[in-house]
Amino acid sequence: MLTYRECLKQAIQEALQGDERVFLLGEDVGRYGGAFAVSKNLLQEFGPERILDTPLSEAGFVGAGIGAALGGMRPIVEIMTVNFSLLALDQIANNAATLLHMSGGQFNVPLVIRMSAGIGKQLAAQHSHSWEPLFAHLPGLRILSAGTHQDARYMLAPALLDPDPVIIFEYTSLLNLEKELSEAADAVDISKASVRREGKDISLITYGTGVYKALEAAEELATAGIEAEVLDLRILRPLDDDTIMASVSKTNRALLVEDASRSVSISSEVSTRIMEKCFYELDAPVARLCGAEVPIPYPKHLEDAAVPQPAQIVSMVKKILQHD
Amino acid sequence: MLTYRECLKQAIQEALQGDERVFLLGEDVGRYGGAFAVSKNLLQEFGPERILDTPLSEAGFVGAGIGAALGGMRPIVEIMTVNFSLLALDQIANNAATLLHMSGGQFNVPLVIRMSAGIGKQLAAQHSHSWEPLFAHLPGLRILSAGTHQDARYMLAPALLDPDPVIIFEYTSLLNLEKELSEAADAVDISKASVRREGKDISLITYGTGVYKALEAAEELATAGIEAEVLDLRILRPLDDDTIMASVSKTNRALLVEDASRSVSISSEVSTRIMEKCFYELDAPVARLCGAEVPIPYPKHLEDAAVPQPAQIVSMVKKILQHD
Amino acid sequence: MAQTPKSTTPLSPEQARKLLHQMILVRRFEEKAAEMYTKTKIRGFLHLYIGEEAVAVGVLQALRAEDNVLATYREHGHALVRGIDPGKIMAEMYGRLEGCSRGRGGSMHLFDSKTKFYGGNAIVAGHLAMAVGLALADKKMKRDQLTCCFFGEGAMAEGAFHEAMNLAALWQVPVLFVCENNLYAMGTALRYTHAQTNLELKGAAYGIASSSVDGMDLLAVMQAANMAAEAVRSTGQPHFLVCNTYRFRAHSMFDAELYREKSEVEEWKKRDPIPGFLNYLMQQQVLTDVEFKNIETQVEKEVQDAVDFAETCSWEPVEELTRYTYSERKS
Amino acid sequence: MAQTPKSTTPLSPEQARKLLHQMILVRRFEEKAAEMYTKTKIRGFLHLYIGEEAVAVGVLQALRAEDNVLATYREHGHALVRGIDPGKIMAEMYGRLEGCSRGRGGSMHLFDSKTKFYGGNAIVAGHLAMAVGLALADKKMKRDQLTCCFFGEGAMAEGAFHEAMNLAALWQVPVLFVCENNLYAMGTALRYTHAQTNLELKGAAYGIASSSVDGMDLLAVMQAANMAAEAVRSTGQPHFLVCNTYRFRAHSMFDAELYREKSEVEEWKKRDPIPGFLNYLMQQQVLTDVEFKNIETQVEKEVQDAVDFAETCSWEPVEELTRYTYSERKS
Ligand SMILES: Cc1ncc(C[n+]2csc(CCOP(=O)(O)OP(=O)(O)O)c2C)c(N)n1
Ligand SMILES: Cc1ncc(C[n+]2csc(CCOP(=O)(O)OP(=O)(O)O)c2C)c(N)n1
Ligand SMILES: [Mg+2]
Ligand SMILES: [Mg+2]
Repeated sequence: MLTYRECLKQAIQEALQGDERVFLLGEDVGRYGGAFAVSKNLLQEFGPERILDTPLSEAGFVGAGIGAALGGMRPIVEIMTVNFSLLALDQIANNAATLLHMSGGQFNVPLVIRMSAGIGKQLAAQHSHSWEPLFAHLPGLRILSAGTHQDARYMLAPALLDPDPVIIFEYTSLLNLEKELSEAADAVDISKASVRREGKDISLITYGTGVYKALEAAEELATAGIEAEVLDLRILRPLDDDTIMASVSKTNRALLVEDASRSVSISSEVSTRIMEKCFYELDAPVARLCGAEVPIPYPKHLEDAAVPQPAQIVSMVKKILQHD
Repeated sequence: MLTYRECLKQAIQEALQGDERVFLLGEDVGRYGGAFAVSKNLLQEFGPERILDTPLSEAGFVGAGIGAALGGMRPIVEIMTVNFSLLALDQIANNAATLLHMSGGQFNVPLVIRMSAGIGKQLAAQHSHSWEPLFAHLPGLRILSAGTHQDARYMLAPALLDPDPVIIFEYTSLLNLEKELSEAADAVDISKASVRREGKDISLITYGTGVYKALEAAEELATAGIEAEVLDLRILRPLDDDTIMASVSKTNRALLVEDASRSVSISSEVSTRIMEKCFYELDAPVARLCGAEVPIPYPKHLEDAAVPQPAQIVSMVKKILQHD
Repeated sequence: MAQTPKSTTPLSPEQARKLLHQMILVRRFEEKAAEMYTKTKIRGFLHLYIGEEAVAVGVLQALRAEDNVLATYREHGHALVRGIDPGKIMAEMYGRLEGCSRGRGGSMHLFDSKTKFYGGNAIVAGHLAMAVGLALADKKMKRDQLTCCFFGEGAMAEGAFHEAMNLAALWQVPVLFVCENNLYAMGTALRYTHAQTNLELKGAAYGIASSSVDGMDLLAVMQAANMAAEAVRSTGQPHFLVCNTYRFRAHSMFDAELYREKSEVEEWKKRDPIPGFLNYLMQQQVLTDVEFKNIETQVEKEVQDAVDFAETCSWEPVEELTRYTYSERKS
Repeated sequence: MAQTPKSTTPLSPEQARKLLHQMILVRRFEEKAAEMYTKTKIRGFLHLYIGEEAVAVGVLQALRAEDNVLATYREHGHALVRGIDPGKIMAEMYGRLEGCSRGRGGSMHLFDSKTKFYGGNAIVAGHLAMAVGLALADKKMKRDQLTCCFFGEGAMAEGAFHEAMNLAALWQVPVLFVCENNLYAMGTALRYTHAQTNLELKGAAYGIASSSVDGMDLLAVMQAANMAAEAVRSTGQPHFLVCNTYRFRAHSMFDAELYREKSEVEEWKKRDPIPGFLNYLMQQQVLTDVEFKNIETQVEKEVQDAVDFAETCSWEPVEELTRYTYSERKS
């Protein structure tokens, strides 16, 4: 059994051991041990050249990461949490994402950015963002979401092999959760979505914190004789249409689940693509369960009410199935 | 006949004349006369107290605009172009959009941000962004898009009356375009989308630079006996579902058109809502014509190829209609 | 420029009691908050100000009711000293409807329009530009008041600091920028945050008058703050005040404090601003032992009352989750 | 620290000719570009460097082939002096496939991996942090080379400048920061951009060694740049060099120049760096009139050749629009 935190840490350790061009930089990754203790003791293990504490300068150290990548290094930039990522978004969108195309193919940016995201720790409006949709809109980026321990452990390696900028979303609310890891699939594919549970009645399409919630709901539904397929998108950009359409073509129904607020979300893109590619196979309109369109409040009961819960998934699925 | 530029200018003039709490601040709005000459001579007319040139500090002067709004002023902050807006996005998302809710209703932010957006002047990758989808994802904001001269002229006044932050997208490529203005509808409604052209066969749902393109395509289609309805979303957040669904319920078909790149766009949200609310009235899957998923290149032929053109709208509509 | 600072004129007994009361109230209130956190009555992040009290008390006494105040997520002390009801603050940390932010903000987002307390801001340096804007509005509206903005030394590495300082100086607006230099930004020591560790020097890059003071000495902070505030009021220009202090507790409740020696903390505790001030008052004989005891018992009661109040407060109904995402239009 | 700067040792005739050639090439090339813009061969933004040539020529001569260079959207001169083929630059401005950025960048985005020219960056101050990162990579890989980053005085108001300077100083990386202070950011004069108009002072806020020089005097720039570059190489630390210069032309082709007096421009034109340098060479008799004429005709030919080349170049096929949005995987 490993915690999600431990998975993240092992992935970073492995990366640092395997390639001396790799180094980790970000706020408090070293002496503090990482805001969430993910990089605890890595400074002691690898030294200050490999584990670089930065000042509070998100735009600055992300930009420096881009430069270091151009210079031949393989930086892992940690933005402590997604909540601070907007300060670096210009660097990501106007530099990291555009340099290769704009330079006519001359300058690629092999940069990996990790950030902790999501709701669940009662951190209130400025510290509970789920901004995957913002990043997934930007051409030139590859956006990964580690919704499982497996991906927390094995997504970093292929991300570092990618010649272009990759952003990995990790989830604060999963850090202490323990799971069994199946043995390392060699070279995890970061272009494919993954069916986490097979089912024939409906496709629950989700990512991030939605994955375990959907699996929990699927178990519950099974007791009611409903076989829900759980599809973890994993790669939010570019989306893996084949896997999505294969699942929907099989189940003919889909419920999209995500914590991010509803409008202009990952779910809206997925729903639209299903409409475009599987319209005639749908037995019911594709439905969404998304985050409420509101700054996230501090109290637990309001926080819980702001994002989809397994019970809602269950009742929503039942409603959809009664539909016909 | 008025140019789009002149419409924007008159709106600002009117606002400055009507309420002394209103002032315009941004880069080069004064002495330079506005990067696109929109505020030319306003400094001479209203003086440096009302027309405030700022340094290159997008986060700083947007944050200052938020503060001034909290302090009882009615600032119009001009971000020269949307391309620089990411530098201020943290201020917009974490302060402007959240303060009212986070403070339990105590502090509202009556701020208006204007920015010039879009493609069309061969300004290349870092200066041709259509980022409406990024802003439209954020709760707490009202996002307007001035796709017509009418709205360029009359949207600002109601935006300034709004007690909450409003962002107005203006379009560089329309600045020199001349149109006849119908007399001022008193108090323009900034909660409703608008049908710019009635039609029964299909709904062309668009905004911004898509509006005149869709109208042009509709004329062309009319010659082929196809009556396309052109719906200008106008308000990208919160979307006006009623007007959208009314149109689609009537035409039973929809093509969504926008310059912004395809994934996680305004069109994906609209398509999804149509799926959710009008699924059983659709005679064909909702289709999209969006911007290519690429940093915008400099050459005209590639720039044109990167966004929908009227001819594509026409042929796409014909394809959809043959569909049944 | 600056009038003779108040604090050089000996403290009146009333003044002395008031200040000591504030210092002790902040300390005890936060100790109680920490206790309530371990009892899971309070959740999320909790950033304690313990050890830094002289800064908030010393600076805020230089302000007037009409002035604006902006602080960070480490703002319980500022909120209390500014006069927000302790019960409403505790209720806020409990996440209750009767809290000063309706329970929605919690510890990091205390807001109060009556005392013009603009947060409780949790994006480091995100509130500095807002402070400049508030001061700009005051200037435009010819309101004779200043805006006081607190932030840590770590915040000064953010571009937001640079832009706000330059704008304030260019626009000549009355902002009192107060850096609470507690030597650490989470686990990052000053020397790893700034190449130039003489923070006061940074004001010069913007042509902003600057000063620094021992933030563990209440009287010194009062004097420096009074002079700075007076300068801002008389010139209408910004001032940059650096208060050198120290955080006795962990950064937040999630901090294992791997980045500093216990001994360093112990050294600093010898300079605890509360006993320091207390001894001074005793020596000056402006305070008697009895009066001190009274203050202690009075504070104890206030803190207990705050907790008792919070315990009785209600939860915001779930139906109101999205209320105030936008203003309510009166129709 | 710094060795005797090259330029105090009198210029050799070869050196003199080379420098003059560069100065004139940049001038004539841009005059031609402006002409081609009016002929609509070039579109989008076009930012001319005319008047500022001594800065690029003087600074870049202090660099080595292995050094990294980053510039702004006003970078034709830097690209030419750095050695990118004029034909490829003109072709880029024409938007042709054979351009140095495949025609995709145009005037604002000249890139060239061979000369380690990292743009052509059009987000003001957006490239400073990248420069720090490039230098960090060099340091980590123990490559003995520096990174030279050009930007305007307007860029210094951005938070990005503040963060990049602090990081460079903290990490002790070899970056030569070159501010091209031409007194205006579009239409915003220096005094409206910075409260502290003595730009050199800003280096102190980061503990970065700074110097400033008359950017209209090529020899002075060379000397200052050589000393600065030498300092960066010998110490491995950043240096901040302010070159005071002036833009003779409009900010871009869309600028009506309402913000400055024609007379001010005329005054500055009296200090045109090209005649200034030419006269010096004549006085020193390191250059003959004939040689000067030769350079002029040679440059004229180079510029014409560049245009002729651009005219013959092809358009990127539309099918390749999205090529290189992501790297091409060799399979
Ligand atoms: C923009 C941003 N980056 C990172 C964080 C995470 N964080 C919260 S407090 C803090 C340290 C701030 O240090 P300082 O400004 O010195 O204030 P102190 O906590 O010492 O009072 C950090 C890194 C944040 N809240 N905002
Ligand atoms: C972040 C950002 N804001 C605004 C602009 C628009 N803009 C382009 S150049 C410029 C002025 C820059 O002045 P300076 O840095 O002095 O360089 P100069 O043009 O004088 O060489 C502005 C405001 C931009 N490109 N990027
Ligand atoms: Mg600190
Ligand atoms: Mg300039």
